[in-house]
Amino acid sequence: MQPHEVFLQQLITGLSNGMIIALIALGYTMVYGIIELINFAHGDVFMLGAFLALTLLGVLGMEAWSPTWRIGGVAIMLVGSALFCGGLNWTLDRVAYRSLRRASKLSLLVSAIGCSFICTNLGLFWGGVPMEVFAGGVAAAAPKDFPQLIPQTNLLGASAIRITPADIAVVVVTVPLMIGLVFLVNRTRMGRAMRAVAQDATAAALMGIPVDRVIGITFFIGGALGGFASVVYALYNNTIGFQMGYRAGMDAFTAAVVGGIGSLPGAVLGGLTIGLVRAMSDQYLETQWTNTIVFGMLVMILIFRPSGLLGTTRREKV
Amino acid sequence: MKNTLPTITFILIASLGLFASFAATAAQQSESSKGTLHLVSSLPRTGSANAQTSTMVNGIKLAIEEVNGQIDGWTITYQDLDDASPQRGNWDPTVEAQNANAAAKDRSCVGYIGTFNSGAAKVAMPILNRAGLVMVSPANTYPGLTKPGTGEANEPMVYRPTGKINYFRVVPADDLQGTQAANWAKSLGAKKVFILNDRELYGKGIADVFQKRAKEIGMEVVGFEGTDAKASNYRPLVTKIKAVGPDLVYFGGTTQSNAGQIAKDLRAGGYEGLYMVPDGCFEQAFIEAAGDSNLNDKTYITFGGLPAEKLTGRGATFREAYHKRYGSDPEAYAAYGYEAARVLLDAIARAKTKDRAGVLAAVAETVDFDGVLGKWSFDANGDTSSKVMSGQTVKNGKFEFVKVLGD
Amino acid sequence: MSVLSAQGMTMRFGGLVAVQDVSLTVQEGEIFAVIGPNGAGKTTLFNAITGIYEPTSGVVQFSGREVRLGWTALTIARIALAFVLIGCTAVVAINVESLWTRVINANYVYLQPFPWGKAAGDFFRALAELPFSAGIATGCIGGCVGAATTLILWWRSRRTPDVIARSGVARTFQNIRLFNELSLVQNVLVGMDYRMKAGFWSALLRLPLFFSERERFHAEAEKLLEFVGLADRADSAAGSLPYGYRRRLEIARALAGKPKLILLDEPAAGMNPSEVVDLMALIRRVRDAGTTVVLIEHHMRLVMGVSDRILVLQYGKQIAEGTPAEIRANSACVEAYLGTESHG
Amino acid sequence: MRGRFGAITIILTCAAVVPIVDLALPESLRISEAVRGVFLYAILALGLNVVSGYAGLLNLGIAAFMAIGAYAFAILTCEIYPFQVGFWPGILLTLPIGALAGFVLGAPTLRLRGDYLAIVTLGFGEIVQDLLKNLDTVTKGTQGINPLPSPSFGGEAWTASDEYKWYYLLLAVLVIVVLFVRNLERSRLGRAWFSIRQDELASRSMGIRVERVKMLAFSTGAAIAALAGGLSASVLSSTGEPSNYDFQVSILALCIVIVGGIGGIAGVLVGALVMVGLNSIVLVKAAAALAALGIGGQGNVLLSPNNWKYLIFGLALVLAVRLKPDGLLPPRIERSMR
Repeated sequence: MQPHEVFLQQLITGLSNGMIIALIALGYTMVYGIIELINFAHGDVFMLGAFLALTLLGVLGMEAWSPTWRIGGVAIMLVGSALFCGGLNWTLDRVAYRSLRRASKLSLLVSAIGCSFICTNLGLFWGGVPMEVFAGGVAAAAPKDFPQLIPQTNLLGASAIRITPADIAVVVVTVPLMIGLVFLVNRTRMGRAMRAVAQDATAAALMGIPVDRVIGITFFIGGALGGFASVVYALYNNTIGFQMGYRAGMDAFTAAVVGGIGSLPGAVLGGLTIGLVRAMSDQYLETQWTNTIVFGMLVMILIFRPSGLLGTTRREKV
Repeated sequence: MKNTLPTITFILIASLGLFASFAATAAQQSESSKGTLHLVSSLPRTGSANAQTSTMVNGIKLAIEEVNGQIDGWTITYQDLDDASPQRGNWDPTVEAQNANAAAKDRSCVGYIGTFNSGAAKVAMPILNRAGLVMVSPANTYPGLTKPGTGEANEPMVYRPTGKINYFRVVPADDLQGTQAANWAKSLGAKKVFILNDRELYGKGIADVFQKRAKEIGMEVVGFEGTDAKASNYRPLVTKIKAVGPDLVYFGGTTQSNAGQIAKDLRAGGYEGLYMVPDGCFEQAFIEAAGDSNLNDKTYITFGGLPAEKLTGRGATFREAYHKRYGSDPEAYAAYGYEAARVLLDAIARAKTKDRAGVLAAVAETVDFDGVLGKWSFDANGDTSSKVMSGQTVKNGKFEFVKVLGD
Repeated sequence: MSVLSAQGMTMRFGGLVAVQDVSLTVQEGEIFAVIGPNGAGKTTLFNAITGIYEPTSGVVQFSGREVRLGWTALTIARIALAFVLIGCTAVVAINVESLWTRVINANYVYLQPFPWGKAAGDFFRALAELPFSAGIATGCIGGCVGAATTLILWWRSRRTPDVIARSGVARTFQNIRLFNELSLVQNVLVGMDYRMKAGFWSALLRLPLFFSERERFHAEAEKLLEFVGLADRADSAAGSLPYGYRRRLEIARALAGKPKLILLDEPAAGMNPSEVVDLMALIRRVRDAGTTVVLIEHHMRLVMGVSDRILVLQYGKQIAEGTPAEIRANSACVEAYLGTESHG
Repeated sequence: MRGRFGAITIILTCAAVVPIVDLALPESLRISEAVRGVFLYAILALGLNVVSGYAGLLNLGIAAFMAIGAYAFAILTCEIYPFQVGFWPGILLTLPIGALAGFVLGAPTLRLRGDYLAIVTLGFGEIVQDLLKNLDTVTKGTQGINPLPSPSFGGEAWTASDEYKWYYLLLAVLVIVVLFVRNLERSRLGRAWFSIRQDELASRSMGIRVERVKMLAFSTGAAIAALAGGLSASVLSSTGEPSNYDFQVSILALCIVIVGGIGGIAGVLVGALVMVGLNSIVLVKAAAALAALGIGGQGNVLLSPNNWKYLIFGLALVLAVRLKPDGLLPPRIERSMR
């Protein structure tokens, strides 16, 4: 490979990875925007979404389907995981967070951490389901192979640069979702209600907005994004495991912060930035220093822009 | 203040009470004519290593069941201790020290099977050494635990405060496996190798040995990188690997540190060369995690000992018994666990006095042991004399024995 | 002499101009009031004066001096120090493995005494032999990053509320901001904090200074609470105070730093008539004790009753300034403000 | 004013008699060794309490400072390095080293708004592990550094088996830390911490130099965490590996502080007892007891008690904050401050 080909390839890889991170980050940033909670369970909800997708795949026997049918299968998984993760996230809010609205933010955080542990454990149990896709459930904790429904062959033929259908799938799923989300938040009644609750929940309640419902719906949408992301992630990486939520969640949260937490375009920009920085650092420095580089970048960005790249400085009402 | 005191008192009493009830049940022991000899294992049972340790414990239990829990009229009891804690999800030095101390204090305990992680062994070894309790590890491969001059300047004396050897292992150390792996890589025709390691004690150690040997025998090492076991994929790294064009990628690591994902990404990224991994990946879970199509024909796995289906005699019996008992073929770790337990049981049977000192002496005298890993003895350092290493490949989603590695 | 002088104050938030070209001068010993309808920009003006906002343009001077950390030799020394320290740290950090090998591993033989002198020599030799990229270049880049960071952090803290408060300007807030979980005395003591000398070590080790100071300031705080009429509740939590008392506690907290100038933001809001009368007396007492008072207020009886001079704002612009009598006679003001107020 | 000190005294006195009671019990019922872990976590959580409880700065990377303390202690004292300063100087040096690390992280980032700081500390927690792994010439990578010295008062050096000596040493350190933290809490500085936690802008407007006060909290917390790290390494005579100081440790410390009652020393002590007790006493013994009874089969993931530990721990957290949102022993600051 020529140096410029290597660079281009890293660009493609970085963007694909960045898109997935961005999709998870959107879920974080939405929930954070509305109740200022770092939803630690988000990464684990995402993980459970991937397990559901694999279960659907196994139950419906999608591996045997023809390539065109497989696209339908992917759609089923996307919808299924999104509904499931959305519902799960909504349930977490209903059961574990709603009663703590008035308590300190830290209590809420601990509740989220608790939920994260519970979800992780559920993932472990799920991995033990005696199904063929889970390797018969013999080693519940082991990482699970996610079959390549979208092939990883090179669309550019024999070229040294590879663009695979999986890369394309990431873009095809992610970009419309992002656009749809921006539309939802900026153009619809529901979106207006969300923004109102985010700014001032008490005032919104006085204006007749059903605050708890709006928050619940935000959790649902955030979770659903995580669900979509989980399928995209699984199709791209082809491995899932019950502990994958932590790193994915951490990357995504860093992305949300880099972009400016609470800002939807910021989350996308942050995700792409992190994906690219990771790829470039892997290539031109050493892999073992990549995390350090990402962290250094985070600190530098926050020194120069304390509210993230696209975040707005919130003026305190005095 | 008024409602503080009851709260504290309640919490104190409740936690003590809970604890006491559990401890009381744990203390139940069965009676027998001559008495009880207790074995414990200390392995990480919570979290990511659970898959391997489960098969190990299966192996240990099988070994004890085979003697019906009785030797010379002594009852053999066994306890499966967890050296991981839920908040860590991995081995926890505090818990390992607790396990070791508990075993050391329990006078009926005559054997300690463990640890899984070499790091945990470093914590447990001095404690057990002072207690004179024999420790047999089914999995530690860090050379410095037993072999002078391979680790830090103070190793291994530092693990033997009494000067006596009480630590034995049934698996060959990294120095042997890494060297053999490099030799094999060369005989497979590799000229340029790219070496990865998971930056863990086991993976880094074996990758270092591989690198040293590879250079000695004239292969070109085009890259040496530490990976992040928690990463979601390694695509950027694969591009980097492809750019320098090696014929073989060696990964020092385990299934848990993402060997499967690396295999996948190598193929997805268009790398077409060979891929070699050590025995940390010699388990079906590796093939399942990687997807067989990514491994078939181009993946090589080294293993200290012979694989189950090549075993004859003792090993063949083990394979059948295991299959009958658990419904699946034993994996590498099951064999190690079984072997460790059997060494101890064998020593108990031979021991002149059925106590710690007797068992320790008997273990140290293990010679020409007819085990599932071959016929071997413990050398003066407590290492297995077995130098048999086997090479495997993957065909049609199954491991397939290729050859016995040797110099 | 003017205690406070703000000239040409403009405060813009995005497209919105909250305060436009407002100037005011407050003389020592005065009670100065700023009035205007809701949204006229009074609180914004206060915030700009006390450093919570950085005014878009305009100059604020207290006692003829602009309160803003300036370029002193110390600042420059700090930035230079950051450059050197972080630069050196960067060089050592980047090369830590090679330096360690060369200095420690090469010289230390297990359990033999360590040749410190030779190791130190090796350290400097190894540093000197570093290649340009790992040595000087890394040092310069690291140093520049460090210096830039220090500069930015310093720049942002040049005119923060604490800098202004420490120069003797105290304030209260429109939406009372007491420390609800602290007791009344503690609230006042927070206001005294910057006058205290006992630091970390005297607190940690309970040095004599800690005790003497604690005694002194506690006594003073209790006296202040007495001054505002809250002495009997000194040890209850501020959050448990009735509304009317909270304003007083805020005033006591503001006075605790012995300020030359105190800014009161709507001190009479939510008070009943008799409380307002008490408040007027309190404000006068504050002034008589030697503190200049600037207040924002809607309550006309209070404003007209205590103020020496009044500034009227409307839509962010100043429309009049003068004594209460002059303002009362100014038809524009009556129309803009007093007129509507009389209905409400 | 007296009240909370009463609570603290009761807890610490109870802790002091545990080994004596222990001696009267049969071997399998003794818990003093496990309680030692409670002490270490209590010290760590007291450090975190200064940062997150008093000053209200959410720190998700306190374990990183623990790691720094452990490795600093190890490098300064282990016989494979030339320094070998001995146990006491080594332990005392962890304090300034931890504080310095806190300063280095805090100086550029303490101005960040709450949750931005949280993610920076979370990242720092990961980075320190990476650094310790990557710089293996210095830190021995994942090998861990051993053996580490233990204190000796004239006689022979202690070993891990001298459990009662260790028990009282750790208890003594805990008492000293409690005293020092209490001294800080009830001082000008503690007042400033509480004030910025409640209303940063108001305290700033009262002339509190928020950055400096936050920095003191951050460094103090880091120093105490480093002390906990040094002590835990010394007890084990090994640093373990870098990932022994990962996010999970930080989270446990945070849960201790919040479940116990954020901002109060008594709360932290109770929190440590409950959380670590649940984790390393109740769950461990329960799993062992079930295994001894023959429960815990093969094949099915649900049957092994070990597989339930995360779930139980998580449920405990959710229930704890649900039932007691302000913690088990919420401090009443207006009384405790004096």
